[in-house]
Amino acid sequence: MTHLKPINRKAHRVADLAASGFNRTPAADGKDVVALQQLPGPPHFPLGCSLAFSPGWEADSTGGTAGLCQPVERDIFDCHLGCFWPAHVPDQLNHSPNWTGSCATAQKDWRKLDLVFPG
Amino acid sequence: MLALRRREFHQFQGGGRDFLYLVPSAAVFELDQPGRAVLDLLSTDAPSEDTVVDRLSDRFPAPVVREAITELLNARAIGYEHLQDAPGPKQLPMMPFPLNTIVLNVTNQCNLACTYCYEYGEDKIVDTEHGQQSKFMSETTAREAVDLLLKESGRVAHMTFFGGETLLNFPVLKATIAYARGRAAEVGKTIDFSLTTNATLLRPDIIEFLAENEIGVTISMDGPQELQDKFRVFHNGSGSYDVVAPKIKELLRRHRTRPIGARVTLTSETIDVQRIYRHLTEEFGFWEVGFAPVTTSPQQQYAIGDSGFDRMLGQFRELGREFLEHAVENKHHGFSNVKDTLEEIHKGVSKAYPCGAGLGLLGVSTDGDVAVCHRFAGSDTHKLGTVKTGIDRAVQAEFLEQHHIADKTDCHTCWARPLCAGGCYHEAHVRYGTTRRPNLHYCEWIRGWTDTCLQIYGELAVRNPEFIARFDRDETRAEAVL
Amino acid sequence: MIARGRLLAVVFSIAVPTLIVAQAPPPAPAQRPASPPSMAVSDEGIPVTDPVVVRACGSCHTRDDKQRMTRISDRRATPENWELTIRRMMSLNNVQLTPDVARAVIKSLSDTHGLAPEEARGIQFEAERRLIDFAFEADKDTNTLCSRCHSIGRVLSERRTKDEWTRLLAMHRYYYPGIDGASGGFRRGGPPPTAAAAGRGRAGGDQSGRGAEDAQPMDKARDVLSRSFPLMSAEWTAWSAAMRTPRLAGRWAIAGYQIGRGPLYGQLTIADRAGVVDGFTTESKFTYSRTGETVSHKSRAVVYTGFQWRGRSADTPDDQGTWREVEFIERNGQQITGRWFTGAYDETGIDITLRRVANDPVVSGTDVSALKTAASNQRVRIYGANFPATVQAAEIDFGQGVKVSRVVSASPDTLTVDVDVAANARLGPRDLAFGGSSIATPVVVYSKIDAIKVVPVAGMARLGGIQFPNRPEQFEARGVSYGADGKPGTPDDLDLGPLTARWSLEEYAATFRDDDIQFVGELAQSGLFTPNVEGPNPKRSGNRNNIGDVWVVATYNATAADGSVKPLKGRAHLLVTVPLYMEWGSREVGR
Amino acid sequence: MKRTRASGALLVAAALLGANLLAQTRPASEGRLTGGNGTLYIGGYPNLVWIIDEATEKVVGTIHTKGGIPRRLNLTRDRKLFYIIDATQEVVEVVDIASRATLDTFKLTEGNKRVRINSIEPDPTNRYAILLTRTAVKMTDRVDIGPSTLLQYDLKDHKIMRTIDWPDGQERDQANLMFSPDGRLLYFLGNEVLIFETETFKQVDKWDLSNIEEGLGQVSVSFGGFGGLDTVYDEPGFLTTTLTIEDPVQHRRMVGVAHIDLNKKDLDFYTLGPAGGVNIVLAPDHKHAYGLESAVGRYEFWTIDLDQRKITSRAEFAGRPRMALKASSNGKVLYIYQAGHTIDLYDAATYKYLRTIELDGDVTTGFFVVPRQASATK
Repeated sequence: MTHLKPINRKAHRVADLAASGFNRTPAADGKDVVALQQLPGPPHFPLGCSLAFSPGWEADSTGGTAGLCQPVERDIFDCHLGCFWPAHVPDQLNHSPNWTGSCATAQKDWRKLDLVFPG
Repeated sequence: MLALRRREFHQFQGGGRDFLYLVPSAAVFELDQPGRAVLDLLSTDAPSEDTVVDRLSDRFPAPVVREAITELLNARAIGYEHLQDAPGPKQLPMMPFPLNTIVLNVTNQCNLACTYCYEYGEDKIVDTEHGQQSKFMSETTAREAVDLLLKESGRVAHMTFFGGETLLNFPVLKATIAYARGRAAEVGKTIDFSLTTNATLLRPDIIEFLAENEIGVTISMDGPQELQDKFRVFHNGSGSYDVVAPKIKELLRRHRTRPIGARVTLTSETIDVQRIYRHLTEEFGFWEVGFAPVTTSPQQQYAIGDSGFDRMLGQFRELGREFLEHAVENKHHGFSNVKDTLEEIHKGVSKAYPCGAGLGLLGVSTDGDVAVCHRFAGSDTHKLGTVKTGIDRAVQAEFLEQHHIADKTDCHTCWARPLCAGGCYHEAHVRYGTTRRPNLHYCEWIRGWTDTCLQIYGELAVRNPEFIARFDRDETRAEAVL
Repeated sequence: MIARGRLLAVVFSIAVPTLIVAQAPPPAPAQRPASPPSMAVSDEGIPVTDPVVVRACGSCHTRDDKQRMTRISDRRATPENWELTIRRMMSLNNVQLTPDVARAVIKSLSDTHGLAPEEARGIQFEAERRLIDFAFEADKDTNTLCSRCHSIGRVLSERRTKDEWTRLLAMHRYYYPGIDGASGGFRRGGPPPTAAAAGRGRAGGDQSGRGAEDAQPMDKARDVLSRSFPLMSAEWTAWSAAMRTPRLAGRWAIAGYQIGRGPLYGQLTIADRAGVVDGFTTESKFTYSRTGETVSHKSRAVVYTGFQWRGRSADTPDDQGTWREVEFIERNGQQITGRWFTGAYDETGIDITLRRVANDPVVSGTDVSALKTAASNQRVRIYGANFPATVQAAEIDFGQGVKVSRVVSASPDTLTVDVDVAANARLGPRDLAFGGSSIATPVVVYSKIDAIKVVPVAGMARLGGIQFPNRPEQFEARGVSYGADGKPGTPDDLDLGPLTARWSLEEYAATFRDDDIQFVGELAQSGLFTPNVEGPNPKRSGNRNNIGDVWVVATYNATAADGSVKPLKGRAHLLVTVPLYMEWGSREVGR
Repeated sequence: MKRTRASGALLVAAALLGANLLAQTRPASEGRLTGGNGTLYIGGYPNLVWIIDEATEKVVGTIHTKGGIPRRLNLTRDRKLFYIIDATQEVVEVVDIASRATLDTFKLTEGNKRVRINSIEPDPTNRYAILLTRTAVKMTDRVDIGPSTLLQYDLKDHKIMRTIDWPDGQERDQANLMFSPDGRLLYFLGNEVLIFETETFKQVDKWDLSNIEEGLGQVSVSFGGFGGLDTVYDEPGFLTTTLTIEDPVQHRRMVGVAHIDLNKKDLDFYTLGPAGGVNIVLAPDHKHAYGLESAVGRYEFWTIDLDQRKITSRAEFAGRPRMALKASSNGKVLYIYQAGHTIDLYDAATYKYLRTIELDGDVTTGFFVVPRQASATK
């Protein structure tokens, strides 16, 4: 449209309709197009799973385990020191300052870590 | 050759350019010289395409004129004489139509006695003083209204508190908001609140509550002291200005979380739009001011006669121009009548009904009767059910069927019908005794005002298109919430 | 296998050394320097009147003239949440309380500062430790922010004033400084999206008058929570007035369901428990209808807030309480629903419904859950209580098209009958009525098994067995009929209840080189998945743990009408993941 | 603290002990590809920083930190000192690398007021330091979290000299700070580089990087990858780092390399390709850059020729989640570290795995590769 310049939104729709030669059945303003693309829903996480993903604790951002630390003992310290997973790993600041007292290298001596009961 | 004839549109100028407002599609196009020339030719007779081409051959080359004609045909601005476009089918809204807003008359009592009040004056629909209506809405009824709203609404719902004087029943209002928030959270919906008040009962703790809970507030007020005190008086006749002025200023100072608007009722003796607007925005600091002519039967002495409408329209045009100058420099201006109409123009709204009453908006009386809107709350003739038993969908469908624009033949020739669609049901009821008649007494005024807004819209499209684009952003944000 | 007992042994070792008689006010801890007096309570705070609580908490939480204590009066919460707070006071704020005093404080605060039944009903799954898919729909951002570390159920079990919500967030940021940054996401790192926007927003000059879009995530969450879950609510005002010790003593009929083992029915008697406020003891016997195995069970319980039953099994006097009971007592005192559960991660559970038994008959349920059309003499056992000695077939009513042809045997708690179902009987769930008592949809009338499905559709198991306990996952195959319209996924589809199927694992190929199936663990033909041990596995590339995600596939051979056998398959996703190194479960509630 | 500290004298003994660690030592055969003759520094549990000789890949010494588990290492420009922040973010320790001795320790926490130091930036003369702090006060029944504040701290007298106001009043949780070589200017690095004089810390200038060129679109410069700004290879006053642009026409996001002269406030840059999950590090010669792309289940090494400005090779390798990349001082070896107690070595040309340096404690800080000649001349 060169002589009639659409200004408001209805004019734009009229112009689009005209441009497409009026053959398109009036889509309910594009809703049918959206419906066709099935937007992938977010992956499912069992309750109690935390959702921060760099990577996650129970599951990675895709809902699986391929993105988790390999093995998790490799990164125990970032969770323990940085309080990255305060509900999953005893944190060094409050609950158990010497949780890893006898475990300098988690991958080797993880057996010395203990289950902690806060409080 | 096939004769060309004009279809329905309204031509206007803005910012030195020509525009077309097409009816009933409500599309706004800017017209260039060739297009304008073709339309001018068709204004008097019905020439064929070739005649038009060679009549304009001195001004424009043939291909340009042909192209202009095809574009005008596509936009339905012009059409072939023998191919009359059939009027659009009478499409009724799909049922059950989601409820968007519910207006609760939390009381039908008022501590003021405004002379022109439609709830108490001779034109009242429901006799609340001696009638068997309960004076205050109970908390249970209010809760049932919340449950009805959340049951029937989409993801976002709005609840407005009205009266009489809303704040006379503040305890129920407060409890209802808390309850509504909890219930909305449970069903995963969002709900927001607003209320209208005459500001006489504003107290610091109420203002604190309104700010804390982000409640939208509209103040009914008529302007400077002598205009306010002319009609908005207490039962003993004394003016309300001195009482409300300090309270409104305190409200505007303290309540920052939602924009606060004033609603001015214009009567035959108070038509001074400029001064009222100046007073309310500069003296008080209202964010927006909306004006509405008084709803009344013709024989009241405060009713605006024909000469009054002309004066009002002139003043509206002046304030409209001031709005335009502000909008061009992206500065805020509080004349809400223009802003609302501009938004509807920009969206290309083509209404089958004048407003949301009985459709997405319902009113609830103090006893829990659901009515078409808050002005009909409590009247049996316009009852659509009760909050307890829910909306009677059959009665609603019948109401919508009878009030559709397709049945208002007087409007079928008016170019402003996409935006007006016959005007307010209550005003038609007060004036003609039935809600089904269009408000023929203010057609000239509506067309004059719509034309003014279209001109403002056109000029803005030329001088500051960014201002108009803002309506798209609000729209997407609104849609995102929906 | 780490026995559950070991966990509790650890508990006592922690609790015992703190055995200082609570009567004497705890000596003002030396190292607490003078600090500004704590701010006043909000004007809508709930007073604390119980002297035990005042004495236990009064040294830090000051009381005003209206008996309201700072922080405590501005909060309502479930018993489990109060326990978490009190345990934090003991572990991090060096408060010394004996276990008995701690339990008394939890009981008292849960009664005077608890949740009303309407508020608690929607989030019972939190206390019942169910693994379900739940999200706080009202605000996605708040849901994401809070469930980064713990379940959103814990947040929805709180009611606080706006200031109190703010102080809760401050507590998080004090104990976990990393929470502002990447690990918690409480605050956005750099300046807001555009510094200019912030400047404009701050000056309030912009059109919308609200610079809310660039508010910090934690502030947005606080606003949502303080508006959705304020301190006071009409429900609590009403309930706190009506609340009283429920009169539960007497006989109850048990109807329960345990995934993998099917329905169970029996009888239970509740008796008042001497010397314990709102205390009860139970004695019960129930039978798994599929196997006939009978279990007797004793438990001790306390009822909080007048409707929250919390019990622990007490089969022998010094029983460690391996089974826990979390139940919701309906207001009419005639029905109690909830979950009994055990296991290191509370994974093994029975969904329990108790109905009060007077002297007329009470129907609890049936052993089969599906009746086929055009089939006669289908054996059905009906369980309940007070069944009369002689029963006429006509007295048992399954609705139209289903006729009890013969009463095989009748005993006070079981009726065995044969049922004929007409060819044209309407498909769908049917109620069962007998002797003035009825039960909703115990059975479903179906024409044929169209498919099978596996529940839970998203299972989770945790490695364990060496240093940390493991979390097995029990799966179950259930029949599905597509109902009258014969089309899957329509509202008239019917769940035909459990059926025995062959079980197998399949690799869920999240990446091209997935090898999870060799390491995650074994799936028994009972549908019980037992995960592998935890720790780095040298035999796996990169020393990885035995984690992985796999399909759990059930195959069932359905015999079609013409006798031909058609294998039906259904599958579910199973995430086998790492253990938890912290056990936050409740240990004091219900003792 | 957790364990009694050994006095300084014992440090040397501990260093010797550390020498015979379980490093996979192989006779230094001449054919073996090594990373060059620089020195590697990395901090770990329970309270030490390992010093590894790049040629022999053996730990040649350890620095025992007094302040507790090291969490952030901050190498001074002259490569002589480490400013170490401990795991509780409350204790700062200044360590002389050559003598491996602790020169100074300080903290601002007192009584129930904890002051958490998120980052520290010493001025070139080590007279004072800028601290990014946040206070957390524990009161009787509640806690109070203070705003994020910038402090100028006198390192000699251990006292706070002043609080620096945030530019345009906008409180930030992180701040990338850098002093000019002469210490007279302090740069606030970000899409808008704000320049402050260091007498009264008033803003004297601003350089808006976000639209440095018409048609280029929105630019965002990334300062500081893992373990803070890797300024080891840049001459003072200069910065080589990566940037991402979103062009206004096609709205595509592209990653590029920028060489910034803060003094003259000029930046020259070139784009490499579409922006994505690629973590790019520069080789010491500034002629090459190496990339590490990690997606779930797919890990790739990239080699980028900066002169021709194109990716010369890209190949998948058997990686793992949570990896960080550093190039060796001679650019021939790629170090993969972070999370765990290992530093894996890969051949930069063929991406083939070579070997692993094993440490006797898990890594808790960033990783510094310091070439020999740079540290020798100072």
